[in-house]
Amino acid sequence: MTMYLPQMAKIVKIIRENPQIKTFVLEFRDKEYNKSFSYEPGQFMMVSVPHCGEAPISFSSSSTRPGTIELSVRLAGKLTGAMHRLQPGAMVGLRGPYGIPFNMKELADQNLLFVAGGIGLAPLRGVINYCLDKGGYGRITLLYGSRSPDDIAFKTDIDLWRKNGVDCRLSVDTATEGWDGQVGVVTTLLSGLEIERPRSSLVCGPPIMIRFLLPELSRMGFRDREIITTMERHMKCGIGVCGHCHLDNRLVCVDGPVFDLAQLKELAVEELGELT
Amino acid sequence: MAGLATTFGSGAMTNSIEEIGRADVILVIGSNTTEAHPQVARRIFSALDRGSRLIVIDPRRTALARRADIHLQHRPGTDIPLLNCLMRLILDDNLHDDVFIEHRTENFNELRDMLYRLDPTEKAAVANVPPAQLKKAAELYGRANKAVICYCLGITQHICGTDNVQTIANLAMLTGNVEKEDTGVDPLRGQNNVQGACDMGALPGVFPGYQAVSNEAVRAEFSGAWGRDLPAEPGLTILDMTHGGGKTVKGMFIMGENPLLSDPTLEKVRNTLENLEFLAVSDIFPTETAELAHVVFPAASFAEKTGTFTNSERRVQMVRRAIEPIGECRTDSDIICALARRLGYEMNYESSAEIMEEIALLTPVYGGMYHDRLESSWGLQWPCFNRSHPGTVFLHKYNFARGRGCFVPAAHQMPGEQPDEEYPFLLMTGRVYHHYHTGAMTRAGNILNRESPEALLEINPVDAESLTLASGEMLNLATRRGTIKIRALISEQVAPGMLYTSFHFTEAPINLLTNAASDPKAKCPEYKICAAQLEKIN
Amino acid sequence: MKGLILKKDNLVPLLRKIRKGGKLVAPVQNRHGDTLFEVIDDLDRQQLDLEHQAQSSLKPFFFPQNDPLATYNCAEDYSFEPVVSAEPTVYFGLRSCDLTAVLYMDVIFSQNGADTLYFARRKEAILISLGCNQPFAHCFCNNTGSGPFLEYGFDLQFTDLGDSFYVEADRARGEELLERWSYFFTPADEDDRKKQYQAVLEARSNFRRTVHVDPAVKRLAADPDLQPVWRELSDRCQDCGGCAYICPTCTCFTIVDQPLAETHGIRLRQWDSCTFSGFTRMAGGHNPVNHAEQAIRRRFLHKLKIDVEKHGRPSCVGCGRCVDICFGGVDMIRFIAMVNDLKLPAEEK
Amino acid sequence: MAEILTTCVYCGCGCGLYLRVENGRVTGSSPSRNHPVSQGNLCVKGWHIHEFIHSPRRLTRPLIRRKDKLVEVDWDEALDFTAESLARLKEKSGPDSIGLLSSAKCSNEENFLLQKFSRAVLGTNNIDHCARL
Repeated sequence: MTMYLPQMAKIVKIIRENPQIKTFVLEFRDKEYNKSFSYEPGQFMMVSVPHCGEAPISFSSSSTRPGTIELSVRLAGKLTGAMHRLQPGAMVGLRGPYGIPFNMKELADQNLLFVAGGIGLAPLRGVINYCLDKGGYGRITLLYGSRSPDDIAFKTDIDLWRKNGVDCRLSVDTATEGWDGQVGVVTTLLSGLEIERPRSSLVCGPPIMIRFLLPELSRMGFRDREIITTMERHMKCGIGVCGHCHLDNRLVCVDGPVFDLAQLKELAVEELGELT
Repeated sequence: MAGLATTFGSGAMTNSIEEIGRADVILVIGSNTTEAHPQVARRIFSALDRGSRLIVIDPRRTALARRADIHLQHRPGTDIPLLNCLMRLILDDNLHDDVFIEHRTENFNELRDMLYRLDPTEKAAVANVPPAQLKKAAELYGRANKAVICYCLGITQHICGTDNVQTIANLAMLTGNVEKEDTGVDPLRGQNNVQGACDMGALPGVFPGYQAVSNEAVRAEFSGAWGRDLPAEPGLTILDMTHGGGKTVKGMFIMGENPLLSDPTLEKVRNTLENLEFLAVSDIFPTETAELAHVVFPAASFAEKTGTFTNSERRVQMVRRAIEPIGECRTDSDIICALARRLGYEMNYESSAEIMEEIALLTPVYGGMYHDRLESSWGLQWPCFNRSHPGTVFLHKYNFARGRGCFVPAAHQMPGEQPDEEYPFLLMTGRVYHHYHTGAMTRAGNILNRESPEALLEINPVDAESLTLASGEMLNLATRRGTIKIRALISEQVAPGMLYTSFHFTEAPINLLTNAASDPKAKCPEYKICAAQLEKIN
Repeated sequence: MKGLILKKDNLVPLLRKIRKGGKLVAPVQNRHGDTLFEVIDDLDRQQLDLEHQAQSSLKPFFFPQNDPLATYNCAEDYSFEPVVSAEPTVYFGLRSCDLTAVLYMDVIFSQNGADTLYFARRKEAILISLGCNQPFAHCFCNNTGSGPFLEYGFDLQFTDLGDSFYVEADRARGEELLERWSYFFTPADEDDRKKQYQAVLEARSNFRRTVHVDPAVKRLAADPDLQPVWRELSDRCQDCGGCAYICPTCTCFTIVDQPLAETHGIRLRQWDSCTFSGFTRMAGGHNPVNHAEQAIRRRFLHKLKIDVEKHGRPSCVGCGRCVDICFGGVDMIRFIAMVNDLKLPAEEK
Repeated sequence: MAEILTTCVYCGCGCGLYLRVENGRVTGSSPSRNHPVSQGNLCVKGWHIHEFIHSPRRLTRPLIRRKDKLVEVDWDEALDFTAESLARLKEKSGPDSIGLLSSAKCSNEENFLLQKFSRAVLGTNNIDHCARL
């Protein structure tokens, strides 16, 4: 059991990012464990909520800011619903970190293009903060698509990133009154964009967005190894045994969730269509 | 069941499940066999692998229909004209079994006359079935050496359910496909012990073994055994009681049923149950019905008691106690006996085996059923008249239970309700694979509930397009009786104009909508057809 | 290693001895005629059945259908208490395929850290296998390298020589057992060894089915996209999950919380099947593996392709149980025949 | 651990299946290989039949309605109250003022007893079940 035994963690603070997303700031109950706990951008935790089992949630925080961890959760099913009802002070169970992280060493000195849709910004938020805190990365550009202006999450972060020189460009699928920014899917933000080599793009969002974005990036001249994304699957164990998160002959929990396009092209991934 | 009893003399599956796999031609009508009776479907699949042919008659393109040699996708409620047309084609092609008809049946002339004078409206009713397909089906069934017909609630839950069944029996007798092994007519039972509950006389008009309460000699026998005078008038049926508004009956004792989800026109049921002076419920879960009770007894589940079930093929077999009743649960037998004793009637049994001894004594077809025999075998199929009787694999061997099989011709009847301008869709109800009846048990299971977490309304892509509807969107589904919210599933399983959903989900209680119009003989409500309208929820 | 001989008369007395201090599990034919692995409480009343294949493998003993991982409390505080239960158990009479399956599970459950629950039971287990002189109706272990007799992996392997068993040990626990109860055994002589070799040879010629596993594995390695095969098999599949549940090497599971009351419950590990649509459905309803065809593809490729890549051998052990049980004939033997019947794209030209 | 052979309750097929019992809990189910119906396999419902048995939603104590709420009582109270209520109705409005529903999910023995209870003890033929539903 030990490998499946969660560590208990207290919700220190809850930040409402948009109507569907809350960020939970968490602290492990075991002080020593909390101190020694470390993780890398792109990894995830298995989260337990009373009576609801477990679900995988990516870190939206960066390990460069120790003491607490942050998990941003979108309201989707039973567990996330129960989690959204929790108040500060409540306990959740956490085990991890799991998964292959973004290779931050390899990304050093590169110009980085982040493309996110909806909750997809959560894991990338951790990466951006990591880059800013550590330094040693090139120009950072963020393209972020939301359904509507009300759905734009992580607004405070975006303001801070802008102050720190991140080129943040936002689009919404449907505009409401007062929105004078870009309207349309996030791919529309790509037009006219120039990112110089060495460069990589980090993409995170719903399958449909990824499906349309990857060929666009290829068309812009990004090489397969320069297009990095994360895959989502139903998960139960997080350690490559239960079988749920299969992606052709890989398991997202141990072989991913981070994959580059070169890897994905070798796999049959139904939701991405034909990758050529 | 009333249907088969009239024509054959006994209202049960004539075959064993195993025989279905040995037939050359299998005709399935009104049964979603892969989902509702997987073990029967398994026999059909293996028969197909051995070269048998399959005819499916169903308004829906079910998984089984997709595997069939011929699928006749008729309109719901037109089973009789369809089968009549089939029989006419068989007669025309001279594929009927003269010898069998002459020696084993009676009243053939009446059927023949009707078929020769087949009303044009009957033909029109099945106009959407391609004539070539119909002809092919008639030839396939008519020429079969050994043919079986399987049907289920798609046949009986109609206003003309009894006539539907008799028409099926006519078809089987016309071609001599009864009385022999691997041929027959098989009503597949919906619930695990429907057969047994009927056999045991949990019906208003009969004692155990289908012995009429109105028969004086029978009554005298039971009266002698039980030491009380017994009522001679047949009692009220389930809908007489649950739709009676608290006037037909004033108090009820409900054991292991949930009419407040399973019965048609639920508003009437609720009204009745709320108006009862007294309602006692015995169940394993707090059901919708139990919520309204004055007393609720916690009953033991099948894993906590010993007794027998009778399956669809009339096999009486043991259910064995695996664990002690949980909490303070007691078996329904214990509860009934305790109540009887309090009402001044000595009801004491040391075991369920002792109850079965009394059943054997009073029920001729169960005359040889004793727990010790059932323990040392895979059960026994009734009729089993005495201790040395081996049971009966298939019914009517060389001889119908009633002597000669009786042809009872039937004509097309309009369903109780038809689509119109206001309610343009025809709504059918049935089961899904992962759930059972009102879902109280299956929905308590993790995997089953995960696999089928909610009710889905199947709608044809054509209709979905005209409503600009996508799979997964929520709908208001309404009939003249009520409205429920339900999620859409776009599916080619249903024809344009048709809708299909299941009745397992308390969140989408479909029986708020269904029509209580029922068959006058069997009193079976017309669950399969009602007129409905749809509205997208934005 | 040199073999030993155990007279058949001495089998029950030996089992009685080695059962002490723990449990004995062996195939028993019950009064209904079914053969199951059961815990032997009464060696005199429970009838060992060494004639028939047990209807299930040993999987449920090491990896039960419902396995409590922990109890949890969420009254005021939220906490988990691990559950571990295992006692010394001797498993007697398992066949080579089932033993191979246990060895395969050892590999699966040691990925990324040894599975505590599985290995708690596994470490307490002694496996005494019985080679198959006469393979059963749908057996093809000779084609999957998992029988009818094994060279290694067992604690003890028995070979039926008529009135006695030829007994070999492969692992230290087997050796210890032989030493501890040495007075039941006599050393095998040259004649016994010949007879044992003869039994192995004869068994190999006794298979009733020939299943060309290797060509199918090669075919799948070259081209795993066999649309007609997936389509036909998914049409036949009736979604019972039985193939995965009965398969001795299928180890997919789900983890769920089973509340016992508002304040506490059990966290369970349950068998799951990759053929179920809910297996891959994510919260919110999106399902990346949308078609029955994809699920069937997954199942067979996992067995005959992915595991070959990962672990060097297919994870089918040729026990034939999936052949017996499938409602629609979606079994390994049919699959392999279908794969081998398909022409390679190159051959079609 | 014990394997108890019993009969599935999830449809009219009537498969023979084993319930696996460990420490008083049913932890699994598996098909009987030789049973004439199940022949070694179950449908998805049969494989998961054990799941509901220990559901926390099960009723475990008798309940009586008091002021619009069902409250837990002991068995004697529930049985006495039921017997008195039935007797009173019979007395006041006659036996046919009472109706009984038996169950296609209960055993033959229980169905037999309930119709006997209805006919011999209460004196009414108002007994039916949901065969048609």
